[in-house]
Amino acid sequence: MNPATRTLLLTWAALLAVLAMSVAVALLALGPWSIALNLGLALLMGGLLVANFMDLLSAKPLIRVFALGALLWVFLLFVMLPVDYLTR
Amino acid sequence: MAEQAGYLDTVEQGLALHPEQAATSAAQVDLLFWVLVAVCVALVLTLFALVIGFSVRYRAGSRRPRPGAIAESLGRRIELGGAAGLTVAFLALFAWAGTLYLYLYRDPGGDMLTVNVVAKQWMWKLQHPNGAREINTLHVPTGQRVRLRMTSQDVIHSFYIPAFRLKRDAVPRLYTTAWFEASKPGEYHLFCAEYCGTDHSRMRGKVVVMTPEDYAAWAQKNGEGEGPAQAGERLFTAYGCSGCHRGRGTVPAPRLDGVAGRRVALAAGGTVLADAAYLRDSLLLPNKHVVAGYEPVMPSYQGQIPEDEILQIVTYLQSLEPGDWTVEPRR
Amino acid sequence: MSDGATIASHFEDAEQQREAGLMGMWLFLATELLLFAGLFGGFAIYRGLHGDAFAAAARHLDLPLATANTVILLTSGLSMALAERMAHAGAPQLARRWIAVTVALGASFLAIKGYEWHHEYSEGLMPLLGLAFEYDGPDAAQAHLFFDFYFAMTGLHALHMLIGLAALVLLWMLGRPRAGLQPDRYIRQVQITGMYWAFVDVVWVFVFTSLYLLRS
Amino acid sequence: MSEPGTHYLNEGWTLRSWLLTTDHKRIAWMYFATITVFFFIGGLAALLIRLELLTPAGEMVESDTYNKLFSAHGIVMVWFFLVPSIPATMGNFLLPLMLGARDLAFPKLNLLSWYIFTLGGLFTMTAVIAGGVDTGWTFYTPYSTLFSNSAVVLAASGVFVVGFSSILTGLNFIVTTHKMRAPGLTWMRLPLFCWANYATSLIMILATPVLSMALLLIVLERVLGIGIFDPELGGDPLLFQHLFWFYSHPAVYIMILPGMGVVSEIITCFARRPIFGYTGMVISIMAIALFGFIVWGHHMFVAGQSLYAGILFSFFTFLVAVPSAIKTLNWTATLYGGRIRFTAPMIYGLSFLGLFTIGGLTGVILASLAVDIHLHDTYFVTAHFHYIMVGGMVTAYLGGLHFWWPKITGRMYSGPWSIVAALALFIGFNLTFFPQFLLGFLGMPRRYHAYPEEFQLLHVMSSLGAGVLAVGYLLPMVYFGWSLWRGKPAGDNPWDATGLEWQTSSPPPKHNFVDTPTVTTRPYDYV
Repeated sequence: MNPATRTLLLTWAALLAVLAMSVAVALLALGPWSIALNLGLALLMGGLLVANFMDLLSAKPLIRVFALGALLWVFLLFVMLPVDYLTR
Repeated sequence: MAEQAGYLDTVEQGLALHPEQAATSAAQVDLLFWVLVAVCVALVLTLFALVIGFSVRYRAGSRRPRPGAIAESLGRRIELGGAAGLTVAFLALFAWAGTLYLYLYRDPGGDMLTVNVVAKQWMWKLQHPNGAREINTLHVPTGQRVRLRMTSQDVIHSFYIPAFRLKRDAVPRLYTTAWFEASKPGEYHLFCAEYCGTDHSRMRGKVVVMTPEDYAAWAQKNGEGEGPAQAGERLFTAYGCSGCHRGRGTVPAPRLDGVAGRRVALAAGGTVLADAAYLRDSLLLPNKHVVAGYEPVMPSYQGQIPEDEILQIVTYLQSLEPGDWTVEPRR
Repeated sequence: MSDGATIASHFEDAEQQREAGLMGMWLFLATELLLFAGLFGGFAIYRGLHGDAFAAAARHLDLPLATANTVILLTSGLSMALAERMAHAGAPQLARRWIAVTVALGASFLAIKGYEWHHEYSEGLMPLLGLAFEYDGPDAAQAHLFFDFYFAMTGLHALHMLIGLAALVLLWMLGRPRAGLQPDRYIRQVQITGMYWAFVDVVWVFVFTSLYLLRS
Repeated sequence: MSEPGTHYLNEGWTLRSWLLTTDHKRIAWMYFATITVFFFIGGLAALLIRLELLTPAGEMVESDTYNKLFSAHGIVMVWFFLVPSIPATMGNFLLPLMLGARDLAFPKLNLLSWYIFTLGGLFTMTAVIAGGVDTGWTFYTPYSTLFSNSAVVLAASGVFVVGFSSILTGLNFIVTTHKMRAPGLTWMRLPLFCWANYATSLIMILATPVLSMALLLIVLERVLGIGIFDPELGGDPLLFQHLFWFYSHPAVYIMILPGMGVVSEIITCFARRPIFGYTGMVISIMAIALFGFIVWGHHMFVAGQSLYAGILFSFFTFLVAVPSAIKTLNWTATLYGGRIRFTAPMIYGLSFLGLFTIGGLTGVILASLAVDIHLHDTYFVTAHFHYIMVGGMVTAYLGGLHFWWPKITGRMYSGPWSIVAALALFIGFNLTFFPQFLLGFLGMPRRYHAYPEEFQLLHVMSSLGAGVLAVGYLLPMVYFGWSLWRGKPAGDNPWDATGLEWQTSSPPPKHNFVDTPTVTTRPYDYV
């Protein structure tokens, strides 16, 4: 099998495995731990999709900078927005 | 329209170049304001002087010799120096403004005259601790700290007394507080400062600052016998709260005397401070913070109690000391 | 530009044009990301304010069906990535076949999603258009908020799916064997659509996690 | 390819050759025409507002009408004039020219942006005709969702739609700047106008979608009945304000950064000096774009936001003032040792410098938390942001128009009249808005249709100033019109300016350059 195709299949398998873990974590109901783990696993799945199905890993550096930049802006929103609610 | 009797209470006031200072906070805010203005004027004048000076000196027709370009290293030093100087100046101003903001906006606690304020389109409904009710007019004494506890029953409004340099939004679902100490008897404007619909510009009234003696006489005359705390106690029974929380009802419920102002342990783990917002949430969203050891069985009173009555119940609960209730509720 | 030249007249060469297209798509997806970030930010705040109510409401959703749907969508991500690979490898007809698979998977995702919505509708859990909201748990008002987010998030995601499916069907039609097919242009189109499709997958992963999995 | 004497304007005369054009220069003209219409619609609303405020009792129009007037003024001016003003017109026209490119990277997308813009405008105009909208341009919940009886859905949809136009423009500009630069045109040789539009574009694509989402939720709440901002359900009214200002504060920089770019070009050209501290200017442009995103909470100091969030947002606000101040310093230092010519563009440029500084420094006063308690939602705020938006942005817009008019049309306009117009703008503006600082400090709240009598004198002064200001806006329409018809040919480079756009003919040929230019020097190579 072509190595590129193999990467894709492996990514897919990894995605399904992470999905299974994520659902298991949710069903185990670990309280706040579940939330943290589920969010972490979702980030992992999103990362796998972006890296391999959107070809970010093989993209030019500038594109990677853009992707990171977009993430940084989401981060700005998600950090600054709760400041009000957590200290209100 | 009978309810709008106090509508458009207005204050006659001539043109002034400086707003009245009628509360202790006013002078503090003004000092900072004028220092800021002085800094800004100095910077603007410097800039204008430079621009005009250069414009005249180096106008196209002038024969004055032109200096060479400013060396890049010197230019950078000018920029960095300017940036550093401004940053330091700005941070100093920030520190001053921030400290004063916390002082003015943080509830100082202690014994204060607490006035409940409910905003609605387009009027201010106020109630004093002795029960006196007012619409669009607020009577307060000098020399005593007054706390406003505000909410809104429809849209966002903003309670603004320019002479006190005081403004705070009244927000539906939230309790906001503001405090002041009036210092100069007289009548002052009360405005709604947050746009709230058709008659926003007519949602204004006045604040009447009186000497303590005059205020006492006024309060005596206008008190309705039943203050918000007493009204809250009556409502507490009328809405059936006391059945579970105070009597020996069929359902276990936490006792509430002295709960206000303390930290409450929650069924979900952790604690929460039983402030006004918590007490209000407990009424409307009873399952948001279930108290440790109890079941989430209390029904929500959402939409069934008007905002001013909720405030009265909250005032009542806050007036209780531990042990005020002699009958134990069922555990 | 219709005279058969594959390079638009304002570009210097094909490389420049390809990179410009890719960069444009990434920027567009950055915009899309921020669009969803607004919605997720709101959800996160309310999840914090009304945690128990939201968790209880989440348990009213159909987790097995949604998990199956997630598997379908992730698989469609794979088939689309394979389509891209085939297009790059100079096999547009194979690419077309994988695109067809992707369309089928995407359509079944939407069908299942539609069934789920219908189920919620018949349970009285659809607080839209003045329908009665019949929720049997505690904190019905906050559950109402949860279902508001549920329909806003899944609805907006489904809309993106529809746009993606339309683009895929168009690609499938464009790619049919004929004289005028421009291979490098077709590769660009497949690649850009593939990125969009994978992005819709990413969004779903977060929709799924936020709505279905945060149940305790 | 093109005959001598042909250029983008006379390539075709049919309506079709305009409406289906993908030439960035023609699309810029289409934007010019559309936003000028919107500017005068917004200006008409402003005129009625100022007339109404001549008397304190609010006798001229009903309060509902007044509320709809200031809402229309805000919505039209912000989204249909200020946001697109410089980028969509001069940016569209000049960016490819300055980069030495034949067009933007995505010409069809560029045309699509204009159609989307016009569609959004039609929505909003329909809202105005269908009874108007009375929420203010801020659409605060729960007033906009649960209480307003006006055409909120149409107006919010219009703004939602128009957002995509600015997103697509931003995307196009970023890709063009990255991919279409002429040989030798490195990043540190880019004119500051390009940098400013680049930074603006970043803000457009990163902030606009968040506003789109907030508005979409309002529309969904009104149409479908979902209740995300409904306090009765436990919704938080402040959440909307957070999402709204996450866009709308950076949007202030969408509106001012391009103006800074224009002024940098003008001041260097007429002072005959290279810009002072080019690197510092670039850094401060990018710093403003980044820090602009983390100061939004300063619109909410009295709104019930947590005090500590307020402190944090105030801190960043003070910091974001520093790069703006550096820019002012650098423009001033650029004048040092120059050979300054006082043409109309230069007068606009210097007016910008003064008015923007006043606007910026009053912003620092408003960022000072304790003082903002008093000044928030008063005319002080109104005056402050008009100094930035009108004194800054509109002045820069007109300055840029006067600067590049010869390039765009190939013709000159009347020198003396243009100087009169520029001075009328500066004087009229200050007469209109300076009294409003006093009004605000005295306690006059914004958005008041009727007001206590003691404020009348200052309101009358402000309204009279608006008359002078109107002259400053109308005069250019006259002599620009005259210039199109009878103006003297301008020549390729009437100001003797640097920059690639001045190296091609005026007006430029369809593909901008006969031969792709090569760049070998830093920008602003004057003297």
